[in-house]
Amino acid sequence: MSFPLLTATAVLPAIGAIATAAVPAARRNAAKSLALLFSLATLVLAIVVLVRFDPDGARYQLTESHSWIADFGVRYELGVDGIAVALIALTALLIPFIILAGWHDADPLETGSKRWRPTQGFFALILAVEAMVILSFEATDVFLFYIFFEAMLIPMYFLIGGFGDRAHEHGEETASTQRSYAAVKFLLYNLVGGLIMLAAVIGLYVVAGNFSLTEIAEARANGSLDMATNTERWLFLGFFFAFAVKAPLWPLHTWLPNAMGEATAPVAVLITAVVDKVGTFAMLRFCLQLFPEASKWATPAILVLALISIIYGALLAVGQRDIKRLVAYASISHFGFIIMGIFAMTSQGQSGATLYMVNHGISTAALMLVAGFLISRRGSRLIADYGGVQKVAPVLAGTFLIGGLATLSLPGLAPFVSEFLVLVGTFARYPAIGIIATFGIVLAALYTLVLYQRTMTGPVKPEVSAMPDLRARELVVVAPLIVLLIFLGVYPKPVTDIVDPAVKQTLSDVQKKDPQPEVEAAK
Amino acid sequence: MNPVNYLYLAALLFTIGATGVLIRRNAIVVFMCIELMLNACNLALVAFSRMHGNLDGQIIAFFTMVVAAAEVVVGLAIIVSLFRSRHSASVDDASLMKL
Amino acid sequence: MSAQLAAYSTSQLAAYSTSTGEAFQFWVLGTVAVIGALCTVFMKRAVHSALCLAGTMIILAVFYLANGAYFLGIVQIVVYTGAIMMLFLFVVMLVGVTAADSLKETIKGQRWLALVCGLGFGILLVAGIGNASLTEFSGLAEANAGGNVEGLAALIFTKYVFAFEITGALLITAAVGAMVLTHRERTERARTQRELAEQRVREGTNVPPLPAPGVYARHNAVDIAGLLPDGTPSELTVSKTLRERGQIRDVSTEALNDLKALEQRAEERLERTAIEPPTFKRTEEASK
Amino acid sequence: MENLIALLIAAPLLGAAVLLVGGRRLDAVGHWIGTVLAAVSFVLGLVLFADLLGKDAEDRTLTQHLFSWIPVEGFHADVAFQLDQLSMTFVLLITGVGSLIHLYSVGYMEHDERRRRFFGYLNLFLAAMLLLVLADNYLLLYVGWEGVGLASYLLIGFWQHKPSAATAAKKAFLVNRVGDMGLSIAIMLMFTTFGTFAFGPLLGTHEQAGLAGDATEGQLTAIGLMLLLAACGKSAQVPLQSWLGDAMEGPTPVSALIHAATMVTAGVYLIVRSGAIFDAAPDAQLVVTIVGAVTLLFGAIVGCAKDDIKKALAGSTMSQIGYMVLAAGLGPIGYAFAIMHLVTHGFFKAGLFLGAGSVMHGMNDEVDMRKYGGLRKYMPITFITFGLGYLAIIGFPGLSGFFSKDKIIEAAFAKGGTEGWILGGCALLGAAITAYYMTRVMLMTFFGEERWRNQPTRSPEAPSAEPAAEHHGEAASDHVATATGEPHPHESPKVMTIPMIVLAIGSVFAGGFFSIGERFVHWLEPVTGYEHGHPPVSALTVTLSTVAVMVIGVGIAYAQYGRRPVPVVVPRGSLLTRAARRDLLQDDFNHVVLVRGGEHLTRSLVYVDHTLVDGVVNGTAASVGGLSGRMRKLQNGFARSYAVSMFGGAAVLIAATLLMRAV
Repeated sequence: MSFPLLTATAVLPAIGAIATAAVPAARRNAAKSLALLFSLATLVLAIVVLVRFDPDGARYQLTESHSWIADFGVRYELGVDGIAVALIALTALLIPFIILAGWHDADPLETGSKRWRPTQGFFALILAVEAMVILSFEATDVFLFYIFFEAMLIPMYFLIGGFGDRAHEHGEETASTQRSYAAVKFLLYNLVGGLIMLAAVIGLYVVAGNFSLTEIAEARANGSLDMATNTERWLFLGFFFAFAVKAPLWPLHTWLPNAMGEATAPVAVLITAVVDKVGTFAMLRFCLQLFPEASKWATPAILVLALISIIYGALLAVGQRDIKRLVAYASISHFGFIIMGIFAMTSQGQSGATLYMVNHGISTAALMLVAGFLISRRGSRLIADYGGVQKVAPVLAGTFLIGGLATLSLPGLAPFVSEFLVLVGTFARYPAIGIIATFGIVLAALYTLVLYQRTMTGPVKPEVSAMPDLRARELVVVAPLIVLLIFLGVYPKPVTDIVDPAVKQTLSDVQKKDPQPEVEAAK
Repeated sequence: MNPVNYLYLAALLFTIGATGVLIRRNAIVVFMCIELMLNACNLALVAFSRMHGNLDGQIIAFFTMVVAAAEVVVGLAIIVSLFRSRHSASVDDASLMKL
Repeated sequence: MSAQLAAYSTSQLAAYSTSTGEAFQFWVLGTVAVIGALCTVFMKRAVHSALCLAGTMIILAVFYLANGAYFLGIVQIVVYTGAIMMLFLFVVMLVGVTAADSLKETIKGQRWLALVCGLGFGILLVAGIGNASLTEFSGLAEANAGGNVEGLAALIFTKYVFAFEITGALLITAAVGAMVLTHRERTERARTQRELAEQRVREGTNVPPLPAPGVYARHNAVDIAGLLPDGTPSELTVSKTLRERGQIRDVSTEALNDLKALEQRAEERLERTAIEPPTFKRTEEASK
Repeated sequence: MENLIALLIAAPLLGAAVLLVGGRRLDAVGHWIGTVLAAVSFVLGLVLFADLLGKDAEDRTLTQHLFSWIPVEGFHADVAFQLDQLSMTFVLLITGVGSLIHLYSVGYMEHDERRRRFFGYLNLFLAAMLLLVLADNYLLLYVGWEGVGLASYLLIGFWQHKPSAATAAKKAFLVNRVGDMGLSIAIMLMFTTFGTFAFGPLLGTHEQAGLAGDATEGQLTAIGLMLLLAACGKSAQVPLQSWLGDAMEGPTPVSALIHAATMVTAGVYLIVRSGAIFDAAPDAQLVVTIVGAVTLLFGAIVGCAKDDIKKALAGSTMSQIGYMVLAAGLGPIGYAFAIMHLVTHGFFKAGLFLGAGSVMHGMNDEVDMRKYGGLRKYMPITFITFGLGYLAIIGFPGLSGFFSKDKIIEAAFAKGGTEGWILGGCALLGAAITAYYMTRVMLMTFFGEERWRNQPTRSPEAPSAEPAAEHHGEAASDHVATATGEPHPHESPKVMTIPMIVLAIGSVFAGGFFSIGERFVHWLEPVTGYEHGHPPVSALTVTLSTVAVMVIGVGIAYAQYGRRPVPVVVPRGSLLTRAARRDLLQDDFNHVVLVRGGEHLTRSLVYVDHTLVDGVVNGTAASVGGLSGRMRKLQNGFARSYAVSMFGGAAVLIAATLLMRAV
């Protein structure tokens, strides 16, 4: 029994959460450093996982398996394939930046405000989310996965509802009411999805007799377990619904703008860059592996929904007046791309989708965190309240621009690679959808540049004339992300090498082959 | 006579006790009714032990008594402190569960 | 006693159906037990309930003995009836009698619901026992062969030893808990007489000291309310406990009638035409 | 030797990185760093050029494979470069003109506090442009393609405090994005059709033909049209030309380098590079020629009506690129001349822009030609260089433009059939109009009476407050105050005039040098292929008629602007004039259809999202809330009533068990 690396990776932040929460209120700065320390340690462990993982080895590696609820065949089974490894690395990488960016977000408000802000609670919750997300990436037991998939809602709920932007244009009262509305909305949407999934999980147990992903997928593959077509479809829908809410896919997306708009920027990043990834990841791992036939059956509908998400999200982003909501709708558009790539059922599409999850995490983090810095300076989320920032805070503007360019997936930055792969992958099988989706890149340019023009350029608004440029801490947060964006844009090979074999296996589960180029075929 | 009657008697007593719990407002009386229910159970257990011809039933009954004793001690203590704070032993007064 | 009981029952207990003696005992005592239970529920005063319950318990003790649970029977009498019920009585004394004793229902529909549920529950239980196949009674003959207490002991200290230990821990905890609960830390300084007086003045209710009992009544017993000038008794003059127990003796009417008689005699002596004085009735106010 | 190719790109890239990350401490030397690095890559270009000349024509192709960029199952893109004659030509043009304009900018941007940043952007542009022309596959080309788009976005919007500049920059990027869409779709088509998008296997080398031949004509036509769409975006061809005029908001050196000499010609490069595809798809080629013809007339007409000197030149750029696209659409008979015209145009148009910049420099940044006049004696060098550029562009016999343009017209006729006649006719007409508007510019600027006397240039409401930052680095508003008052025209400093002189020399002799013995054609032949076109009429006739229409155009212009004085206030003008002033209403169309429509669409969608999509869910939530509100009445808080329900529950449980046992 070797050292349980995966468990350690997930448990470490959990311990960190408890330790941080235990710090007395007087020493809140100590709590911050402690949380940061733990997140960094987790990052180290994640890197160890990354190193120990052998792309050409077995499908699931570093596996752990212990009996848990023997009566129902629920096991504590962990294991990672390339996709999971990549996402774990992303999560572990982002959390320290999120903590660092939110360094002052949970400080007690200045006197006169009624709200109580438990500083160490903020960081403890973030670490708790990290632990659960990592576990749900690692779990290869459906029931185990379900538990963490649901459990991560609780800390998220408190993060959204409990901590808003320091100052708010409408004053503290309305802010808190809107916040709680957003938090409840987030919770309800995801809980409903989760309940439906629970039904499907139970159904799966009834059909398959156990919860082990590997065993069931095995049985599905070699035909020893065959489901009735309708059963399989219903179960698939049950799973997919939950993931589509989390992802989020049109028309189940409306919780995201509220949540991201009301939460502080770091929490918003946590939502869209880390937590939502679980949804798309689960589509790839559970929907496709457990229900290959049903997945193929549902593909056209899902592709259309994804397409709608892409265009719709982009159009709404253009129409927004609130910086954070704009980013939220942009994310909806990007998730459309990811889902499209997954269900295009081509290796380019799925590799692209996985790569997209990583890149989108980084790029959104960069953009959103800088936006957060901007908002914290002016105390307003309305685009109209800014203008000419570029002149007073050039570095801030520059980083903001780079984040924006990454969002519109400029070649040379990481998101371009993934987006193009997704488009090519989709186009290869569904040309019409691929072409329509390409309009998304024009719209992306539109909302990004409009945002940049309205906030950063033009004559300097008096309110922003005294705005300070990025501070050291903030630069420490942004610079590495930007470096990473550029590096992965120029040299994505490290990621693709890890991801590719896993994707190949997933495709073989679905028994799909890439369409061959016509001319080659002719020769 | 069939010893099963003991069980019927136990059931009857238990029901009476339960009803009492529901009807009475005086916490002490409610408590007594609970004791009554416990005793009914004990009777049933004893009858069972006779039925199966081993002493396990009696053991359980014995434990029940011990637990009942402990429960009474704590419960009465609670009642007393309740009475101190609200000058009444009515269970309805402690209606803080109301939304 | 337990010896001959043992002799008596070891012969009988193995049997499928019991001796007529036990049957007789069952029917008589069983009835009494049920009545006692009912009284426990429906008696107005907590004290009476407690006594009825004690009775029921003793009867149950007898039943235990009859079922061959000698040890339990004794324990029932000693521990339950002896210790626990006494504890109850103490608390009743401590708490005193309160308005909670009245059987008047305050929650709408509660009583009916309770009765329906109770009846349904009882019927279901009985039905359950009825259709369970409980014909075969093996009896405790061999189980009690080595003596009931020894048998129990053997079980308790071997098979159930952990449970036994835990219950021991439980008892200690309970004792400590009871002490913690009932022990009252005086949080604020007791208020001096001056402060009390000032509070009375501030609130403006009975600024002077409460009236003494027995005033205008030619009585000086504490349980007799003093009369107000119009002859009605004033509850204020009697101590709170008596008031709550409703143990106020009301003497207003006979007091006034005495006065009337006195005046009549005076009239006769002075040969005056008798003016009909109004006869006093007990006012509702006085009745309670 | 191959390894130098990467350095070619690396030098300016390094410059960009250093200058943009370096921060204020580099302000003092930043511009020199930028210029030197540009020069370095020019020198490297020369070295490689010499190396190529050393080889014999067939294997004048260097390739360098750096690393595998996107290795995914069934999809491989490498970072690899290919330097052949075509690329080489561009490399020299880009780095050469680029270095000159760097030098010019040193003087031009002297007083701008953000000069370091400006040079950083310029270097970034050079790097991206070199990547574009050196890439050995379409995906890498795409990177350069968008890279130059980014650079032009940054440079057009360099004076971001001006809303007009920011808007123009955004517009340019968006319109280009539409083109990029075409390019990406084209790449996808190539991938699905051929399974690769690398030049070598796709377009073939002189050893073995590429896959392109094996595809059906339909597939190739589709690819070709998508490529054309991309070219239209980048090269400002109809219908995606609207951004070029506004792009003049940028500093003049930018207009000279990016929006005249190099970037806007990328479209031509793309088409010529993809020749193998177009040759096999005649329909696509036809469309290309049509686009070219339409644009060359469109641009020319717009150029006639503009009073803003830079916008007039922008119109002319459009039209000249129209010529190139037209030539590129003609296939092997035109490719070489397209590139040749591209090079010569690079010289003289850059020279003209620099001249314009120098004029504005001397005229308090006035751009309205109606407020110029008689400047020749105040700024002689500018006058001479500008004049030479003028002669070159109108195709004065013996100068660069003459050779290249004449060849294109010839080739257009040579296409044969009615198409040939139509295209040739358009090309001729374009030549005439070119002569007309360029003469107009020349006369209005350097001849006639001095209209700038005793009147403030720059009326405060003048839209483009461009060089505010240029000289003071402050907001436009306070600049206007200083700018009012009579200007004092003066010659620009050496650092600005020297590049102009060099370019003038180029624009005089380049054409002739290339054409002697068809040097240029033979140089390019291995890459683009060449066949001699035979016009229905003799080449001499074509040449003569070209000269004739040129003279006519000049004559009309002289009659209008040379003889009678030019009114300072803008005359109402004919309907066509007014339309041309507004870019032939193309912008208005965009605004009404796309902008307005888009706004309405988004606004309504936001409403829908909030009411419908969100409303449904909230509605259900509300109803649930109401129900629970009613249910909470059961919770009256009395322990006993809870106990009742619990008791009832127990009863139900018993009943259930009994029933279970019964059945």
